Amino acid sequence: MLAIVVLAVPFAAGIASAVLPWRREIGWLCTATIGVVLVCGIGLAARVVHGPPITAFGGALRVDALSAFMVIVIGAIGLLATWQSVRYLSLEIAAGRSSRRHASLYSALVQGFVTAMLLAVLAGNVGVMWVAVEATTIITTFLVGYRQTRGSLEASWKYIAICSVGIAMAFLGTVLVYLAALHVGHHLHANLDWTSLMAVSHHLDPGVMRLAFALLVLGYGTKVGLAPMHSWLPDAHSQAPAPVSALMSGVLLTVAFYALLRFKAIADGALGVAFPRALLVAAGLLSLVVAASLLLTQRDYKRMLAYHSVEHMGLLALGAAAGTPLAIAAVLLHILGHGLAKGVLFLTSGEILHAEGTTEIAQIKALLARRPALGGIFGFGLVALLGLPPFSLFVSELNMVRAETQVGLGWAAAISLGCMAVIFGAVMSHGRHMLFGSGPDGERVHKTPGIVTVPLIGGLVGCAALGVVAWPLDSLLRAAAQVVAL
Amino acid sequence: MSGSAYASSLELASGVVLVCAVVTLWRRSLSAIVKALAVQGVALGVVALILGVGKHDGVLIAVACLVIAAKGVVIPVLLGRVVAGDPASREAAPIVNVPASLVGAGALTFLAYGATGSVVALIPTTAGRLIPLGFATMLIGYFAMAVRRKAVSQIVGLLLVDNGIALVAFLATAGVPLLVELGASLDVLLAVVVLRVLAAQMWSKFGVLDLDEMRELHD
Amino acid sequence: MNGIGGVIAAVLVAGAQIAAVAVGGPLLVGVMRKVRCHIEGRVGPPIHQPLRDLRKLFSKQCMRPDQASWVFGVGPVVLVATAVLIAAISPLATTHPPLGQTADFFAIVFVLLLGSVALALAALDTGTPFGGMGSSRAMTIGALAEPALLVAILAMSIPAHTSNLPALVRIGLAHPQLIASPERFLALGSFLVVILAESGRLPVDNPSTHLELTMIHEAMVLEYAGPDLGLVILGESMRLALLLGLLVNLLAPWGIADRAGAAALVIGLGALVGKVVVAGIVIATFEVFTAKLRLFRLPELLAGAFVLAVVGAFTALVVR
Amino acid sequence: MSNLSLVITAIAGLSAAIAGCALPAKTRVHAAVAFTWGACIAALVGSLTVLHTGHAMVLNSSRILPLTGVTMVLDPLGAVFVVVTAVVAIASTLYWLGYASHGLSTRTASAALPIFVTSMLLVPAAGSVATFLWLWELMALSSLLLVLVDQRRREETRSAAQWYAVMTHVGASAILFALVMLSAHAGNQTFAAIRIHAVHLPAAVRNTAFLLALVGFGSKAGAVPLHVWLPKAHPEAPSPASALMSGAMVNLGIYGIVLVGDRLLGGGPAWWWLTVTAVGVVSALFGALHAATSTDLKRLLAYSTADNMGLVLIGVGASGLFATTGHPAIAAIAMVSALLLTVNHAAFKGSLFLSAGSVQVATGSRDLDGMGGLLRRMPITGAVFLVGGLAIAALPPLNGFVGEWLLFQSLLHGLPTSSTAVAIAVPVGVAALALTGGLTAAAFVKAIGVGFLGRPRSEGAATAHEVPRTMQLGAALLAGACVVLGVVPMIVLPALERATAAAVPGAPAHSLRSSVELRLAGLQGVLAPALLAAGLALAFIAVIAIRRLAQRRSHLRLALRRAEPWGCGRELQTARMQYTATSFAEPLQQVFDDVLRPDRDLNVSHLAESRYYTEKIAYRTSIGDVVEHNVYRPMIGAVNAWGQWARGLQNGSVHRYLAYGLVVLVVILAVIV
Repeated sequence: MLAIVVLAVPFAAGIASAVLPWRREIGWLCTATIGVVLVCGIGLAARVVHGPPITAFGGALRVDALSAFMVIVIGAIGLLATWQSVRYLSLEIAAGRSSRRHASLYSALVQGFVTAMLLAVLAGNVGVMWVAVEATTIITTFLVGYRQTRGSLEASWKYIAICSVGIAMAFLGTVLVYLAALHVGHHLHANLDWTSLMAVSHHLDPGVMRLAFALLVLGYGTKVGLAPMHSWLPDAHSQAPAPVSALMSGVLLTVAFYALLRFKAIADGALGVAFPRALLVAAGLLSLVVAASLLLTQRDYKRMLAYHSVEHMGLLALGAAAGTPLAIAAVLLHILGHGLAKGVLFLTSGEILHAEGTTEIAQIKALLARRPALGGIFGFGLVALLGLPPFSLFVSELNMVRAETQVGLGWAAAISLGCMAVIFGAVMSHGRHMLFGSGPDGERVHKTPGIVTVPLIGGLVGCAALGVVAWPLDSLLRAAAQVVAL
Repeated sequence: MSGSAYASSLELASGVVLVCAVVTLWRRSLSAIVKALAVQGVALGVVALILGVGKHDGVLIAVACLVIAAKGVVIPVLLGRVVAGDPASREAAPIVNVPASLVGAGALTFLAYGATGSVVALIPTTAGRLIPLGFATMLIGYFAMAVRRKAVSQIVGLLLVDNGIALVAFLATAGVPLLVELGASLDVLLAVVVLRVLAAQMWSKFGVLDLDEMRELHD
Repeated sequence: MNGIGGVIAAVLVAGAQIAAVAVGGPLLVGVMRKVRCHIEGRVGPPIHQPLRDLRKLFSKQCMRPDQASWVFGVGPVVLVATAVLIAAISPLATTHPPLGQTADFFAIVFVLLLGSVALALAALDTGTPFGGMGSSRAMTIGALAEPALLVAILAMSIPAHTSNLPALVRIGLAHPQLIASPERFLALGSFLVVILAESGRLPVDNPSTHLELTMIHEAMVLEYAGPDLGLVILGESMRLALLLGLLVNLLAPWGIADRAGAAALVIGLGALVGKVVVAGIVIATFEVFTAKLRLFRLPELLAGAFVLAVVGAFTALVVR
Repeated sequence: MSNLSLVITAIAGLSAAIAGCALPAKTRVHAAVAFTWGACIAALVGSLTVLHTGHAMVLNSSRILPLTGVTMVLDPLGAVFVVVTAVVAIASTLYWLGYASHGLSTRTASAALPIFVTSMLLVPAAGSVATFLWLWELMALSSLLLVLVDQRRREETRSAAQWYAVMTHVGASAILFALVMLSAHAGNQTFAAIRIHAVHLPAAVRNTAFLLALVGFGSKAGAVPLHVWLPKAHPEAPSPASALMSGAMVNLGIYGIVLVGDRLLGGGPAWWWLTVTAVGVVSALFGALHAATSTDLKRLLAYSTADNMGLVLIGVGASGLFATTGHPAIAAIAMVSALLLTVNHAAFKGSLFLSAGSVQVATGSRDLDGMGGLLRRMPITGAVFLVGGLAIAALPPLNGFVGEWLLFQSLLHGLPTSSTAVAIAVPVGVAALALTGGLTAAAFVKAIGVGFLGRPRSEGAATAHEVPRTMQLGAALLAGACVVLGVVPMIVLPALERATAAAVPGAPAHSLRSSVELRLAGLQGVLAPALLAAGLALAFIAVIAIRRLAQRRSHLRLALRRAEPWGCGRELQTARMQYTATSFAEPLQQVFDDVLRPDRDLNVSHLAESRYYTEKIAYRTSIGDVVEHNVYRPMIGAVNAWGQWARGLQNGSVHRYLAYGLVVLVVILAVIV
């Protein structure tokens, strides 16, 4: 029952905000719906942690520990994003850059985006999951191009072009998996349900599965932003409005990664561990190296955050390659921690863009001196992202490296630590140029309204709490890890 | 339909799909490319129809008609209107010249045959033997997207990829479950609509349809 | 040595040694000046002239630079105090000096270093260019001489398995072949060069010059007058006498009192004075025939001493 | 053993941090200091009981730190470092009370300092890989925040903070990978399990783990190739923070090396310890040389930290060397000397940095060439700096001497050995010890003489006046510790022996029977610091008595006369005529020219009319850090060049992006076929 509520509420809100012209109350309504989604997610997780998975609509929707965790991730970062988009929209309307009708389209699309992601996560059927992920691509294309500037148009074209091709690969992979499932012997009731595929995974034809998994990694890898297919990510995330890029970077990448995890479980059964691990390690390391190289001479702080996502997705791929329960638990914790930190950072960068008017790192001076609240949140956000305690990313990165070394991927862990050190240096120097220094004397210190800073500080405190207190999430993480671990 | 006629008609239709893909690479003028796309859509629908009739699967026949309607008629018409609006409707200087791209297409077809060896081995029927054709169409479509400058030709490339995958889907598993099939084709349709809208905006707002000039976002 | 008797004896021995060094130091300087003058064909002042200078200086008025702090006054006192302490505990006249077990060679070297650091600080306190110049050069030479000194101590301590000075002398006395061994000569050679550097004798620094460019030790004590200057001169001469006494006892420990008793002590003192005078004469004649090295040629000299000590240490290692 | 003290330390530290950032400006610092003292005292009590009883204190909790839980094990080795950190922290926070009004009272600073202190108190007590690394990185982050306190005013602070952050992170990653490698083979990640499984680890893993740990912890301890951040970060940090960093944080680098080298891996082949000794020798010489020639007071102190840590590394290396060549007794003495050197260093470096901070507050600058005559104007701070300076120069009555003597004895008595490695290592070690001692003496005579004596060379020095009482008290507390440790080191040695027994495998429990003197067990090395100090005092009083007697007996009875010092006959003596720090160090710079490589630029501007008449001659010389110039700059250049090239990857053309995907797809298909 809860599963249906989780889907229905944002969908209804989407319809409502599409129909009615946009007002602040509608904005807060949308934020409330995502709050409901988060609460339902926690409820689902509480029920599913120890009990059997819940199914609805005759197996079309299936909620196990992993999908409940993802609902929580979507809910948490969605709440942050929709809370900020109310302010974003009112500022855009005030500045005359978009009309009320345009704003209602925006909030409708955001609700649709969240619904699609929830559907992808809750779908029991692998095909439906693919359809949902493709739907998110189409919806976000309009959101990326929302600002109607030349840059956002170019970004949305590249986004839709590269992602559609990638997703098509994933569809071909799904078809081949279906084909292999059909030819397992009993043709009758083979379908694209994840549970049935898992049950029969040991008998799937290895040749076809190897081709299928390769296409799936390449396909869903595009949506995750893994290396060879990552080029759309910096353009899309830097041109999209801040709340949208927070949602995309924080959650959409990890939803696609969730899909990859589901298929990895099947592939491990069919092909054994070697092939999937090799593929994921290759993709992970390539992403890390590309992210590290391109962060060095970055000049735009939104693109810097986007490349940071590529790095973190590379780390997730490495963690998933290890595959042990500890690795998957660390990957999941990293997903939540990264989502929160990246969401907060993108929202803050939106505020900085609004306040300073430019995304050039070089033109922003002494942010801490001139806007202490924004600078402080941006600074601590970067600290969280770079994997320093007390934030949860440190704990998850440490345990991922531990799991990788236990499984024999020590060399890959070493290369990842090297890339992270280079990235630490690069981001440190960019952060230094933006944050430190003394502003031109005489300029009064700008105050940031509480309505903006409260959720951001809340997000950072949540990320720190996740890194320190083990109580609520530990059991959920271990249960979710058991679902896909080796 | 008798066995051999069924097989030969299936081969003919699949062959037409692949040939149309090669034609889009070969011809420079956009209107010709859109026509080839239409032909390919129809051929794909015919393949689905033959399979549906062969297996007496009513759902598949319905899907086939839907495919013919959407990919054969609606999408080419949409693209045609965009092409009409653009005076220089020729692929002036493609990044890779025509002979080189044809050689590339040949290589990709050869690679498709090699890669899908295990799949063909799994399905002994004639449909199984034709799967590499779908795979090749997909690769050629991808190649077309990567080398053509014009926005329309990129949309065509994407559609080639989708047609190739749909062909593989029909041949291998006689169509995926209905719900997924509907979702997939709806998504493809929406993707094309979005691309068309974007192309129109680019054309109206910035007067450029050559994607290589859109290089403002770089590091 | 039981209780009170022991303490009294120890105090007596310490007093004797301190008195010998306090009086012997200036006399030794007088003898060396006499030898120089004799070789240069001059008559020169009587041997006890330095003692008479000291008596004159102690009765003069004491002067201090206007900006100097208390460190200026404390410098000379620390210099003399360190010399007195070492004179009390080191094996000059007897191989069982009071508090003998604490007389570690390493400790003695560092107590001497304390004295020269105090003097350098006092020189900087005067606020004149000469003070800075003198202390800068003195500290540079001190820093460069340190490795040679410590490795020399290492070389001498390895065969004896201890760095305690009385024990070294006792073992030298008991096993003459230890003294005749090459590492002892190499070590004492570098020790001699370090002594010349520390006490400011000729190849390193000309004690009788007032030329800004060349003087090192003299520049530090330029501002002292009256009793302070007296203390400085006394301290310098005591340090020279002490170091030569240690050198001589390590090289030729004959005659040093090995067992308790007033007679042995007197013989020990006599032997000490004799040997130190001989050493003084040798050094004085050597000084007449050498010229002062330029300041930046000194590192080569001290590096040579260091190499001597290292070769000594390695021979001590290899031979054992 | 009740692990209450660890819990109290953590809670008190946390509440200090909360008080620091929550309370209003007036009471913020006082509350934070009070809570921090609570944490320090709790840690002190806990570690002293551990040292007294010899049993480790254990605390496990799975509710903190997800996925791994927290394990705290405070053993005697860790307890020594906790005690040192606690004492330095108490003195620095006392100093902070007075210093707060000079710029260390912002919210982040008064929250970061308590966290920094608490994390340093708990790092030696960490018992598992995750806990250790969590606390280690928290320490690094909080110290970074402290370095950044006055980043608004000076560009050097910002670049120093960046150097510090990047190098600390690289070091931490090396430590992380080393500990993870050890724990991966050992199953679970507690140090106890690692120690059990370490024996049958393959040699390659052990060697890589040790070298990585040496890199990571060496960079924290300021070992030379990795020391570059130290002379940049310590001077820029506010004084209580730099005292804590130099007095306590660098010690944890040493603790790390001993932890991984001895406790976890249980000793290793001789070349391990030879590397440690070699790094120690190079660090000692390099640090002492740069200390002797630098003119910035705090930079001088930072370099001398690297030098002292080099000496400690020589001690640790020697102890490991002797342990492998079969001399456990001497190895124990070498380890005790290393620990004693660390404790001594914490005492005198802490007091030196605090008094240097007071000087910076009073005169407004750190440049020695602008100071002078401060002893008369700031008597107590001057006296404290004098005591600290003499202690670090290892002069007898103070604690520096005892540590160096013990190290010298352990090197001496380890000598007649079969292995040639030891035979070469020991004389080189002694030579380094000696040259470092000489150079440090020269450096601190310069610092004290030029800084505190003579005439004031700048307006700031002339108008300097004594700093508030709490600042003097904080610095004096540590200077007092120097004197006590110097005269009566016996109070510390039993604790160090117990720590050594825990660290060095096979070390005898009582390596030195210490009553009044230090008598080395089984050897003839004896030192009686108390007697030496008494003798010195006695001689000092005797000489003064004789001088006064001679003065009274002389018939003139003239009072002390203050007069103009002699300036070759010039009437007016100005402060500019004095030697400055640069000129004081010029002979040393001349002698060690090729190591220091000072960059000198001389430009002569001629008159427009004719080249033969010079208008102005400008000469500027500065000593850069040779390692930074030849090693780090080229590396940074290469990384930036790679960054520039990589920008081509993302040149904006959608065709190129699609081509990436196509090529990878083709490659994968080819591979699968």
